[in-house]
Order: sequence, then structure tokens, then C-alpha cells
Amino acid sequence: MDFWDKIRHLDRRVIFILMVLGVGIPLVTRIGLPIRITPDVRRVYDFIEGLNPGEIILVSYDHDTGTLPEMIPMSDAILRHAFSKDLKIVGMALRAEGSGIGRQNIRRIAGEFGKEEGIDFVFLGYRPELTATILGLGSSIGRVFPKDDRGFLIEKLPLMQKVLNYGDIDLVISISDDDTPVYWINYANARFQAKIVPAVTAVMATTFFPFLNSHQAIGMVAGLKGAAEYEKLIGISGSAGRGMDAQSIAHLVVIGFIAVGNLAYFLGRKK
Amino acid sequence: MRRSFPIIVCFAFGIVMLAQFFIPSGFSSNVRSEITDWAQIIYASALIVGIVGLMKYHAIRISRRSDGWFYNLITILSLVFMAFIGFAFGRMDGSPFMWLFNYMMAPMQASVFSLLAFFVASAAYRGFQARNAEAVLLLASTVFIMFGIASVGNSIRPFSDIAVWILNNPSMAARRGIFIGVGLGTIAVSLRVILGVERTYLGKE
Amino acid sequence: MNRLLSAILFLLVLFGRSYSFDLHLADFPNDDGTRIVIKWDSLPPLELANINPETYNHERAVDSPDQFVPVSLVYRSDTTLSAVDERLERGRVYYYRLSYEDSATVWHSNIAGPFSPRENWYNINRTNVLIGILITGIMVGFFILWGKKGKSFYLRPIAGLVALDEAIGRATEMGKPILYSSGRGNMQRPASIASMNIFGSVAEKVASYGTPLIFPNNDPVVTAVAQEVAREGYTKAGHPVQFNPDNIYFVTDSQFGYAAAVDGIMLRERPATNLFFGTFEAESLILAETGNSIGAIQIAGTDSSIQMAFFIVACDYVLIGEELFAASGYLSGDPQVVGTLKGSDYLKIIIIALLVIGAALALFNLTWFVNLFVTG
Amino acid sequence: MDIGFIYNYLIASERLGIWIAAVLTLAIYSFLYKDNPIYRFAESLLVGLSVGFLLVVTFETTILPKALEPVAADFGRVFVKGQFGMIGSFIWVLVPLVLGLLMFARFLPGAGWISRISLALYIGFGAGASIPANMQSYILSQIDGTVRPFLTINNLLATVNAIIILAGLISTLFYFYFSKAHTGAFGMAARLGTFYLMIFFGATFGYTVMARISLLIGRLTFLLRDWLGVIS
Repeated sequence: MDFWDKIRHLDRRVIFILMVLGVGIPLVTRIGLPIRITPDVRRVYDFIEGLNPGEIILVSYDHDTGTLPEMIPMSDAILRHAFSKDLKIVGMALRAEGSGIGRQNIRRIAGEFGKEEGIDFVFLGYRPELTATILGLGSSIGRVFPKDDRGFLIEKLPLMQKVLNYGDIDLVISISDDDTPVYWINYANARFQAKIVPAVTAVMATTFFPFLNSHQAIGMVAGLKGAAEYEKLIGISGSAGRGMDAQSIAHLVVIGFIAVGNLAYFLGRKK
Repeated sequence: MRRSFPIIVCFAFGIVMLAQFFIPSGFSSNVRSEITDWAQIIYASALIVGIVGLMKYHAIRISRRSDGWFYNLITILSLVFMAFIGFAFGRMDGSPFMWLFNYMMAPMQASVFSLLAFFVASAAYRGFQARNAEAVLLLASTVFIMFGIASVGNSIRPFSDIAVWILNNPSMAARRGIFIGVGLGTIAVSLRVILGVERTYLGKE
Repeated sequence: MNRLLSAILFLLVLFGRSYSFDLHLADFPNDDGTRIVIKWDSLPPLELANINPETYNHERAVDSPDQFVPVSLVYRSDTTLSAVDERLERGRVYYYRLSYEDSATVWHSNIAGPFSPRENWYNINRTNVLIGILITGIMVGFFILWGKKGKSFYLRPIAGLVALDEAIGRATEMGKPILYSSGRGNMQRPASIASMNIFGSVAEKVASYGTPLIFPNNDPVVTAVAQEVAREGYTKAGHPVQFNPDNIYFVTDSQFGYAAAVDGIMLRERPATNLFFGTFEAESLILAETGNSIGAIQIAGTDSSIQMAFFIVACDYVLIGEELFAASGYLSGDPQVVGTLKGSDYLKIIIIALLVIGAALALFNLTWFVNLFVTG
Repeated sequence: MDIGFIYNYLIASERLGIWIAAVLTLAIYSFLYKDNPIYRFAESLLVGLSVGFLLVVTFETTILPKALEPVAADFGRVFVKGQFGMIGSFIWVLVPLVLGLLMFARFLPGAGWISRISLALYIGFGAGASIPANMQSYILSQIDGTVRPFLTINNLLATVNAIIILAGLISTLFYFYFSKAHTGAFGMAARLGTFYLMIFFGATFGYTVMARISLLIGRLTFLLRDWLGVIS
């Protein structure tokens, strides 16, 4: 086993320790690497910035708890921007765990802005079936969600009296860790011309570029990087911005792994 | 009868939903709302049937003392405990149900997913060989995106522009080609299901 | 006669603006009968020419033309010369007018109506979708029927499948087992069904050589189906005795538990060939990397484009995207699968033709062709 | 002594919650050393809690308000308050509930096929809804998106990009064309399609690495900040 073979068959745990250092050290020390805004995130920001007070955004939490670190910073940044412009938020979820997270997240951020549930924002709760729910909201939200998450009748909520279906919703944001936003595009945008923004984990980002190119979605926020860009656009130093330092360094470590791995593969084979 | 009746039901509801897309009238959207309600309730029931099936699977493994039955016992007990707490004390913010969600369920689920970062790293080191032309192109694209979007390269002019260009042009075109292929395939399979030609969902008779 | 009248009206508008303001109504096309479109020829009307107000009130009255209620604002700058009133009731009668009021003057346009919105029974804007579906249905149906009548179709050789035969031969020569996995998909997923077709033919090929075929599984239902498929494969090859159901077993339904268990099998059994066909998620990282480290030939195919990237780099041969389904059709010869493939092939040719013609016409600024693909 | 008292006094304290979450996080991470009983325990606990959570939320947000309550309400009106006119609505509301219950027929020996009626309805609904959606969104809109840029060819970059996208789309479709062998000129076009596919898979994997690392950053931030307080 010459040197390169040993390198190539390095124990996994050594690599794991290097990863923890690659992520942990930048978290402890503050580097503050600059972040450039990509056009897709700017389009989302500009669209929300262009809305008038009182206009309504539907935020759907379509993800599980496993991808929290990517989903929460996005939800925080978008909600802060929307509430700072006195927009109304209608929250819902197409995933059970997403409903638990979305409900707490909206109430926490709404609390910071002194917004009142039922007037400035509402959380409708969870519906399991994607196609049925998204199609159902096209005819009447009250029929799909007769009651909100606290069990109050929809007709009794002042905000919901002005919201019958997609016609009254100015923007739909699907915060998701899988291809649920494609269902929003296929059913809400295609049939009812609703404006869709996928706020997705970085894993799903490349799936949505064709829809951005054909204007079926108006913009996209992808991964911790997208959240960090949005935080920069609304001028706050949120958790995503801090995470990006560790992200930058960790990526250099992984690129290093690829280089060394390939070097060992080629030199090991040469003998 | 056991197979033909479900096929007729599938045909009827499939054709109605397909035709409904082209008919904007009030009656048509009422029909759609009715069917979507029914589909929702069937799906929710299927979820609960799946859960009962899972509990049955764990119970059998415990009764048979098959290896690792202790872990099946843990799953059943925690499932029943969580369900009891939820039904008995409600699931509003601040309830014990949400406490278990925030301090036990969510952190563990997030940790399981974060294991992937370690596996990606070890895979990048040990499994990522540029063994042929395709793999070289793939590796180049991977490194360009990682460096240009998520890392230091993002703030260096040429790198981030190249990365954004790759995402919006060549990568997007290939993804669009896959979409068209998947779209045609899904339409074909859905038509076969509605017309009763494709019956695997009914299971072996 | 009608054309002459509109021509005169047109001339009047162009030269002398001395005609009376005329508000008229139309039914909103392709809707469920809850919208009315109000139209006018030009603003401002003669009476308000000097003020030329920036906005007017669009008002509506129901059943009788007396209590008018404001609906929305109409802007002087609105070039569409129309406005839409929504959420009306089918069958009710409506009246509309434009009005303007300020401290000095009060102006009302003529009352347009009575008019009740009509329900449309076909949405013209969606004709292109209907045509597309009909063409797809006909093409696929035609090839399936033709295939059922016994016509065998040419399918191009798939690199991954050619390598499959070599890999099975290699394992047999070395007397080492073959490891097969269909990932985490349940039995309803198309990728799992395709994987079962491939597994059946692998079992058939392996039966005559007696090479051990190990299939640890993540889903109890898929395990049962796999055992059936393998038994059929072994009997078709004339070696029913060789079939050992114990090699196809359910391990666990946990994602990482499964990955760790299969890694353990790889390190113990040292298979010469690893075959991964089906729906894989993050555990593909662990499986293929360990397979790499024990020097096995690896062939993979999955419907998830995220895992595909990893398989491409870590495995020797890969079935990309639809090739997984093509392979299952290739091996099983099932007329439904092959018919769909052939139908899709010719549809792709039509789409490519549309793309080329579309791009060419677009260069000459002919927008009507591009707009054929827009749907309402 | 109801659960409320114990809960408020002991468990509600956030410190205790964070400690439990941290211990469970480390239990999961023990898998990195090797597959061990502590990890298996934590994972079984997780599976149980998440399935229990799904059961409660699905029942309380969909089955109860959409299926059971309407039936109970109509049952009350018709049989308790005697409004027999409501019989029609009662039957009509009963249908979805019955369809849902049919799904449970799988647990009755020999009656499994009954559940296929509801399954067939659901699969027919899904297929019928997806056909036009797929044609509109996956095919027509994608063709429109590829061809429309050629209408507004104003600068060089836009032209080059439009051509690159058109060539990429056509060559990818050629790669997924199974009726002709990849030989000669057609083989070259298909190979160009592979290069585009490789760029896409590479970009997807680059983003996947970013996603996975973000998850690790999230957990390490929790351990270092909320648990140990090492960072602010």
C-alpha cells in the first residue's frame, strides 16, 4: 500500500473530523465575506417591494423538519419584509411538520411587528393532498379551509373576508424542500394565473430554472445563500448571513477533497 | 367485478377531471370542488391506513422477537405516547405536544439530514473520480457552481457571473429536456391508467 | 352596411371629436359567467374635454338602473379602453355607467345595460392543450396497439444494459456474488416497477451460472414482489432449484439503517458487481462510495436527477433519466412500455420540429406562431 | 396532579428542552463513528414521534373538520332536530366519509378489493388533473420559453444564449430518443446532449453539497450557540 493508496482509502472518520473543523471554525470566528445578490432573489424582493400596504401574500410551508436550517432563515427574511410593508400574510401548509413550523414562525415574526392574528395575518393549517388543495384554493379558500388553525370560522376573520380565492392573492410563496412548488406552478399558475415564488432548499434549485426562464415563476430564493441575499436586501444581519462564512470555507474544504481524491486516484493508478 | 368496477370508477373520475379543465362554467368548478374534497379525504384516510399498517408491522416484529425488536418497541411506544399527548392535551403552541415537536422531533430530524454533509464530504473524497469525459465535465460544473455561488468565488466578478450563466443557460436547457421527456411519459401513463390499460395500481389478482 | 357605419364612426373619432360618449357592454369570454366587460371608444367625453379628468368612477346597479354603486376607478391613460367587473351572479341583470364629480361639475355617461353575464362551456384559450393531449394519446395508443399485434420495434442499444451482461459475466468468472438494490421507492413508483423488470432479467441471466444474487430491501412489499419476479426468472431459465429466496430479504425501512446494513453486506460478501436501479435518495452516497472502495463494477439507474449526479461519478455505467424506463421496456418487451417509448419518441420529433420552426419564424418577428403555445 | 402542573413546572423550562435536544443530536451523530445501539434508539424514537405527529395532525386538520363534523352536523339536523329536508345533504356529505372508510377494508381478510374503489377514484382524479397540467406546464410553456427569446434578439449575448438553450434542448431530446442508434451525425448530436446533461447534473450536485452543508451549519450553530453558548 504505497502513499497514494493509503490517502485514497483514508478512514471516513478523518474526513468527518475535517468537515466539523471546516464548518465549526468559521462559525466561531467572524469573517464576514461579502455576498452578491443574484437576479432571481432580487426579482422576488422587487416584486414584494412593489406591493401596496394591505395586499395579500399566501405563504405555504411545504417542508419537513429535516431541512429547518435552510427553511427558517428564508421564512424569517420574507415575513419581515412583508410585515415591514404592512402586507397581509395568509399562512398554510401542505406538510404536517411544515404546519407545526410555519405556525410558530409566522406568529413569532408577526409578534415582532405587533401584527394581530385574524386581521394582519392568518394561519389556515395543514391539508395533506397537494393537487386537491391547490386546485381547491382556485374556487374557494373557505371550502378547503373551513376553519383556521385555532379553530375559528373563516367567515369570522376580518382578513379572510377579503380573500375568496387566488383572484385576491397577489403572490404565492411555497417554502419547500421538494418539488411541491412545481405543483403550485402546474395547478395554481397554469390554471388560475397565480404568481408563484419557489423558496426552496438548494437541492431543488436547478429544477426551477426552466420555470423562471419561461416566466411561470417570477423569481426564486434558493438555499441558505438565497436567504443571506434576502437578508442583505432588507438590511438585516440574520442567521443566514452568519452561516454563509462557514458555508464558504466548508465548500473550499470539499473542493479540496475532490482535488486530493482525484489526485490519489490518478497517481495511485499510474504505478 | 372486483377489478372492472374500480376501473370504471377510475375512468369516470379521470375523464371528468380531464374534461373539467376545458369547461370554465360554474357547474364545472363546483364538480371540481366536490371531487377535490373527496380525493382529500381518501388521501388522508390512506395516510392513516399506512400508519396503522406500520404499527401492525412493528407489532408483528415485537411478537415474533425478530432481531432488533426492542427498537420496534421504542417506535410503537413513542408513537402511542405522541398521539395520546396530542389528542389529550391539544396541539396549540405551548402544548406538551409542541414541546415534544420542538425539542425532540425537530432537532433529531434535522440532525439525521445534517449527516448528509458528512457523507457528501467522504463521497467527494473517495468516490468522485474523473474516470471519463462525462465525469470530468460534471466535476467541472460542480466545482464552478460550488465556488461561484456558495463560496469565496461568489464575490469575485468572473466566477459568480459564469456560475449564474451556467445555471440559467446550459443547465436549464438540459433540465427542460428532461421535463419534456417526463411530461410526455406522465401523460402517456396517466392516459393508460384512465383508460384501464395500465392496472398495476390494482395489484396482482 | 355595418362596415360602412363603423368606418364613418372611425373617421369621426379621428377628425371631429363632436360625437356623443357611448359606453357599451360585452360578456367576458371563457369564464364561468361572473364577469362583464365595459367598453368605451375614447376619453374624455365632449362635456369634460376642458377638464380632462385623470380618473372616472366605474359604477354598477343591479336589477334596476337606479342605485348606482362605485366599483373601481377608470384611468384616462388606460389604453385597453375597457374595464372588467367581477364576482357577479349568473342570471342577475346589471347596468353600468361612468361618472365624474368635482365641486363644479357632475357628469354621468349613458347607462349601458340591461345585461347579464353568460357562462361559457369551452375555454378557447386552452385549445392548444387539448390538441397536444389528443396527439399524444393517438401516438402512444397507436404504438401500443401495433405492439400488441406482435410488431417488434427497434430500440437503440443502451450502454448501461450492454455493460450489465459484462458485469454479470465478470461476477460469474470470479465466483463472487452480485448485489442488487432498488433503493427506497415503494411499489407504486414507476421507477420501482421498472427496477423489478430489470431484476427479473438479471435473475434469469444469473440462474444458469448459479452466481449468488443478494437483494437486501427497504420495503416489505417490494421484497415480496422481488421474490416472485426472481422465481419466475429462475424457472424461465430452467433452473427453478437454484432459486434461493433467502438472498432476497427485508432489512429495515430506515434510510440510514438500510445504507449502513448494505455497506456491512458489501464489506462481508465482497460482491464483484453492484446494481442500483430504482428510487434512491441520500443513501446513494453511502452505497456507491463503499462499492467504489471494494472495487466492484457498479451500474446504476434512478429517476431522481439529484442522485443521478452522484451515480454518474461514482459508478462505471449509468442509465440516465428515461433510460431506466427504456431499459425495463427493452428487457421485458411489454408492449405497453415499448409502445409508450415509441410514441414519446415520435412526439419528441414533433416538438423538435416546432422548436426549430418557432425559432425561425420568431427571427422574422412573426409572433402568431409563438403565441400558439401560450395558454389561458 | 394533572399533566398541566408537571408540564408547566418542569418541562416548560427551555434550558431542559435544549439539553434534551442536544443529547439527542449527539446520539444521532454517533452513527458517524459506527452504527450503534444509541443511534438505533434515537432513530426508532424519531420514527415513532414523527408518525404519531402525522397521525394527530392529519386526523385533527382533515378527517375531523372535512369528513366527520359535516356528517355529525347533518345527522343532528335530520335525526335530532327532525329537519327531514336535510336528508339529501346528509347523504351527500356521507359519501366522502364512506369512501375514506373503504380504505380501511384492506385490514379485513378477503375484503381487500373494496379499498380499491376509493383508490381507483383517487388515482383517476390524480391522472385526470395531471394530464392537462403536464401538457401545459411541462411541454407547451417550455416550448414557449425556448422560442420566445428569438422574438427580441437585440444584443449579442441574448442571441448566443437563445441559441445555446435551443441547441441544448434539442440535443438532450435527441439523447432521450430511443428509435435510432447513436451513430454518425445523430450520435454526435446525442453526445452533445450528454454534455449538457453533465453540466446540469454537476450544477445540481454543486447545489446539493451547499444544501447539505447548510444543514450541518444549522446543527453546529445550535450546539455551539444555544447549548454551549460559545458563539453569540
